[in-house]
Amino acid sequence: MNYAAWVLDALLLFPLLAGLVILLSPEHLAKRVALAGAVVEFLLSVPLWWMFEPGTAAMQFEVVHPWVPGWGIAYRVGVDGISLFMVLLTTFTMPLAVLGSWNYIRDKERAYYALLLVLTTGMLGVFVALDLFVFYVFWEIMLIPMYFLIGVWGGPKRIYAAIKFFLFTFVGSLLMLVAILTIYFMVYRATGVQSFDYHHFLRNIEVVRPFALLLFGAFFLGFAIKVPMFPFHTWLPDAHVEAPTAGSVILAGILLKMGTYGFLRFAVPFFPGVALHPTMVNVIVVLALIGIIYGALVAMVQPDFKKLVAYSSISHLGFVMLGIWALTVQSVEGAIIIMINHGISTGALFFLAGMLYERAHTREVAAFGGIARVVPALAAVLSLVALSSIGLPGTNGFIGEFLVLIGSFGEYPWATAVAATGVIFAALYLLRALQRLIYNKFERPELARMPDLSVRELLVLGPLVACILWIGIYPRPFLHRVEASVEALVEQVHQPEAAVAQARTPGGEQ
Amino acid sequence: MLLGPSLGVSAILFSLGVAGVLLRRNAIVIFMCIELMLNAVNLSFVALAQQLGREGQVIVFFVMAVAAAEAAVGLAIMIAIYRHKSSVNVKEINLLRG
Amino acid sequence: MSGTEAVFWFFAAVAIISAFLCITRRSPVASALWLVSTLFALAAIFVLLDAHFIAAIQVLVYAGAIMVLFLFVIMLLNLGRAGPTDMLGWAGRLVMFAVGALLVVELWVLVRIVPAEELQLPTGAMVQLTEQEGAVRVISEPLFRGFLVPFEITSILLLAAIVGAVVLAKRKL
Amino acid sequence: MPASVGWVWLVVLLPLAGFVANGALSLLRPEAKRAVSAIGVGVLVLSFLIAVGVVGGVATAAPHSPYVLTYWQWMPAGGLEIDLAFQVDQLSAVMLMVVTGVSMVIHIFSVGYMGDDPGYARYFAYLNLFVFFMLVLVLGANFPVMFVGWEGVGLCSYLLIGFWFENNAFADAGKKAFIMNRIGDFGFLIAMFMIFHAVGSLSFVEVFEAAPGTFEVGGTTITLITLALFLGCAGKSAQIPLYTWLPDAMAGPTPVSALIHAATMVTAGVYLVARTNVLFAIAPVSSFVVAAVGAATALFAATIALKQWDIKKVLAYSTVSQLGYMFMGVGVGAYAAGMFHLTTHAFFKALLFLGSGSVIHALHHAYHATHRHEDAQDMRNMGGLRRAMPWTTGFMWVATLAIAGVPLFSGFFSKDEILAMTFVRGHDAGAFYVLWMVGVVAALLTAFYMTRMMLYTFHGPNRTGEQERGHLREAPWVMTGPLLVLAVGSVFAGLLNLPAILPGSGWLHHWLEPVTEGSAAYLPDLHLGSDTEWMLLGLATVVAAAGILGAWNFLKPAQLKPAREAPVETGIQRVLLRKWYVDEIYDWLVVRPVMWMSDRAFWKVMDVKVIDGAFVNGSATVARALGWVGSRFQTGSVGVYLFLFVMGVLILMRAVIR
Repeated sequence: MNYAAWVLDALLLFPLLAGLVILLSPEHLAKRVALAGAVVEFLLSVPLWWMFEPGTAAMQFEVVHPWVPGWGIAYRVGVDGISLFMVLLTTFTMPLAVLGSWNYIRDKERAYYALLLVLTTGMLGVFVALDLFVFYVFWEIMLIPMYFLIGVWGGPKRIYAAIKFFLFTFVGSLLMLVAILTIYFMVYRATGVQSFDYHHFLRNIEVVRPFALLLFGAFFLGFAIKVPMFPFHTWLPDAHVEAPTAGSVILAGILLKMGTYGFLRFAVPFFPGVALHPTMVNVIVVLALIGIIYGALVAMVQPDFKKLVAYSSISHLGFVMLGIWALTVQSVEGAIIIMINHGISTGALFFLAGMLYERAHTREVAAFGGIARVVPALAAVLSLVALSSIGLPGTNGFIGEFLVLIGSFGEYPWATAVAATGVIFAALYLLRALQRLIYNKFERPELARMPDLSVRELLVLGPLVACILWIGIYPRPFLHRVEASVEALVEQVHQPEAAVAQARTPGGEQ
Repeated sequence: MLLGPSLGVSAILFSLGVAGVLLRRNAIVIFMCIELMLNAVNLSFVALAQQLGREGQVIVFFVMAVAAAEAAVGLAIMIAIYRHKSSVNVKEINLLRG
Repeated sequence: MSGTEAVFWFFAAVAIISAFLCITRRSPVASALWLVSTLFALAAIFVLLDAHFIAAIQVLVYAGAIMVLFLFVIMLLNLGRAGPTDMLGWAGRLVMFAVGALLVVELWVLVRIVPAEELQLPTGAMVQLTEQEGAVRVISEPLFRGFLVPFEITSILLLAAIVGAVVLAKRKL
Repeated sequence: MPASVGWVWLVVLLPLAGFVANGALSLLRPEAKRAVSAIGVGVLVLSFLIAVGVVGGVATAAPHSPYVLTYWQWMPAGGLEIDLAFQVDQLSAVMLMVVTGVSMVIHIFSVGYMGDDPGYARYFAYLNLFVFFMLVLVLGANFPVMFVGWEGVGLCSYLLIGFWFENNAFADAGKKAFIMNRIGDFGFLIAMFMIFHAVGSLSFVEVFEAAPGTFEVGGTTITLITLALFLGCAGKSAQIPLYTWLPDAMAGPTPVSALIHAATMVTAGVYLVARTNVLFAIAPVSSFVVAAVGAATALFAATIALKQWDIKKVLAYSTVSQLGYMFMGVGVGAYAAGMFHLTTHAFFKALLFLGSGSVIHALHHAYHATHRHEDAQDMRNMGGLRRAMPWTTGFMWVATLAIAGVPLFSGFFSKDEILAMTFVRGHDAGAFYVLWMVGVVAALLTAFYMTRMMLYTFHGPNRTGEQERGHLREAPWVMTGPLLVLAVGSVFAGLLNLPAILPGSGWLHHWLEPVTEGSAAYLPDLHLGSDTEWMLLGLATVVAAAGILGAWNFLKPAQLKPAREAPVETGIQRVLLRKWYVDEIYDWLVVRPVMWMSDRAFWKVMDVKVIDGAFVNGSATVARALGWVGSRFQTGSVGVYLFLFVMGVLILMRAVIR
């Protein structure tokens, strides 16, 4: 059968089936089955890369099955340039997450790996859903496995972290549900068509204009918490620190992207008038800047390596928000590249943090020092990943930040200049950590017998390192596939604005 | 025929059942009062079945079956509780208190 | 007042008085017996309301089986005598009866909202049906056709109740 | 395009291959030192030879516009088109020769210098990587590709300064260098953004073509662009106010100091200004700022160098000072002169560093042999080394005379040209006379402190120690050989661009003309009469002689005590020794407030107390309080529950009946 017609269904269904198989398989085989499942899932998604038609902004691989016809709910999924890489990033991360949990998870393995695969379905669903009801359902589905991953297999304060994570996200998502339903009913009243279809909403979004600010606010809160933007960010460090390695990786690598993806897919296209209103722009750009600088500065003083990386995420996502709000082709493409990068680089950093933890049973930066002599390969990979996170040219980090900044500069020169200082702070906190982890005097004899990277760990880090260099040196395939969708988005969002400007000119005002 | 009076009697019986539940502390008597309420409702069903069709009577049949099940399980619980507490006084059954 | 009505009001009075006594007698055994009386009176009213089969099983299942179960338990647990705290004090009783009275009022208002004339079937339809099909078939026809699934579910429920009762009541399994 | 120019990718790729191979060896078989040397030096030799071919191709073709070799689209996004492309022209040809040539020599020197180090393979891997990035920097055909090299060399500098990372101070120095550089890179980034939004392109050819039509002379935009670029230069080339990392960078192995922190990387800023000469010429204010900062740095660093005891610190401040000269040159519009000084400086400063490296190597071995832990870099522990190390002494003197500006040595011509050009600019703006005077004073100080260094190191009595004295040895040929090559360069590099009054003059000037002609239209004619020229040459000679003879007469190496016994300095000497307390001032003004703010204000108050405490836990507290109120109803008594339940039903029914 035609690949395009079944691939998304298969991607969403297969992990669930694999999860079921894991539950039925013996405990000691669980991780092997999970690995096989995740790899097959990834292989299923790989042809998307080639089958994807780069020249068009239209949804591709679209599949529609009616679900609750009475209310106009349909299972409607599809992929465009914006979501393509989110899907690929998800399927790419999952096998690594399974491998990264190999020795870390010791009890209730079946449940753990089954949840991991259910989570895959949830996350993929969020990225491919084109029906807002289905989107919401997936948004909540992915919350539950994550809650358990943190709450059951996490660190000492896991319950607190899990509840905090859940409540923060849930508050936001409930408001979002209200907003979705409001749009649904208003559009229904105006058009007489009962449908949660994304494009139907988009075509008729004018009818909700009187409530646009409130609705945007609801979406904004839901997504901003997920991003997370200052001041909704405090769940992130706790969740990251307490989550098991794979949990942190997925949280940082994929879950945070749902917030920014939500902005790109829903909040901004639905309410361009509100999103681009000067006051709103000021508020959001300032919050993004605070995120960049504040996240970096707070990261600098963290004694816990995982917490440091968590705060650095806030900084990186600040760049994404800036890029999205600048709404130029370069800045949005850059934002998407940073979303990919952050999944790769921060994911790798969390894997490395987990590997250090497995060796020394602590995440305190101060508990290490000078281990570059003991574990040169780990140190080398850690350095490379840190540099990519710093945004060194030649690695992926640079491409994203450069595009975001150069794209935003035309819109907000001062804000961009402030954001660009983020590159200094990034160097500050990561090099400080790097120095105290792998350089300096070696003073911990108990660490002298630390083993260097094992084959399994190399298998985890190798693909990530390869991606870091690939995107850094030859990002064109990525940009190429994203371009059409981004251009369409930018054009669509600026359209009403241009119309308003046009209407205003004859009056001679402004 | 007799619909209004039947419903009135049903209401009075039901209220007596409620009052009994509130009044008594003996769990078994409370159970009996619940049976009383169920019967009051049955009376409504039967009375309305005259006008609305025989399905009302079928529902009564189900209510009886469920009431029987409930009585069986409920009384079994009573016995279990009595073994623990040597009493079926609801004042002393406060396991729900956290 | 026709003969039927007179009979109805007689049994209604029996039911209400018995119910009142049921909730006010201190001894559980007395309460149980007054409840039986109420159930019999209700069975009689069911007959007056053209529900012959229901009246029959009311006597069989309720007054017979269920109440016997109650009495068994009362005797098994040796609760025949009333305890000192079995019932609320005077103040409590007043409040509770006030609540009951309030409920009666509210229910009565509720009943009056729907005028009886607007209900669909003509008077005596049930009687006709009973004459045509026989008392049992009136019930069994819908029970084993339209309500077959609920019926089966109920049977499972009863099975579960049996098992549950055994499990709960048994000292050790 | 000559065929040889097409091979330029190989010049760049060979060091990268060397890095990959050596990096792999350092992880897998770090003990295979012979293989490492063969690869590390081999790729550089090959690279150098191909570079000679490339430059030869440029020389024969003498193109008027640069050759741009595009390899692939790097960042195509909307209107932004950035290709991965190299640009070969006369300017990059000069840098190509300097970088590959000096790198090759220093790689060879390193074989001897680093021979005993356990991190030998890692060292060569880093060094090869550095050359790769440096070549990307000089060959990049647009700003972003240049930026790749620009940051890449910063990375390698970081890695190599912190090469002996077990020493916490060394690791700190590396970090400091990287962060200072990043502050500069911030300027570079901003400049790129502004250029893109003004011109719509970032490729050198297009930007320089469009610049005269886009920017008005002295306009705000172009001034901001060039100032931002110069911030980048100040970071990379250690100018005021971002110079403090370079002296600390001496923590790295000495060949690294020679290659990265003297000859190549730190001159990247000068190269950038020369590369963007069109832009700077359109912005006279920025150009003046460049020249002024250069002059100020030249003098300021020279004062500090007067009083340093660490031989490498003297050279480091001397480098900062000489970089100041170069910026003075490019700032006054004498781009060729700046590049000329860059080239000559690469030779004599690399020679000085390698020579000092050879001294340090000797002292280190001497102390190692007697197991004493003394500072092998402190000049107070040296003295009289000319007897043990005659070759090194000779070469070092050649370099010293060159940097001091003694006639006929290369430094004389290059420094004099810069000063002369500054002097000429004084005709239209008197402020340049001030800069010129500053430059002359700095030249005097240069001659003085360099002579001081030579005196204390090689002359007078030896202070190393009784037992150690016997262990002092001249370095092996693998180290002295490179010194010889560089010494030859230090003497004869002056021939590249002789003053106008001498025959065969201005060769480099003419060579660079295709690159600098775009800026010529905006600059006054930098020509000076032969009388003035002779006068300036004479003055330079006098200044150099005064500095050298002054030091020779006033300083008494015989009275010096070894570092351990030396008295504590007081007064202005102490201020100079402590480098005007600039590091301390930065620490108090910038580092501590930022750390305090991050730790206390942001994390422990804002995040923990305000957001988590007041809002997050606050809302939880409210919920809990409401829950407590609710829990009062939870008596556990079924009777109460029933009562509440019935009341609820009653209320609901009351609401339903209407």
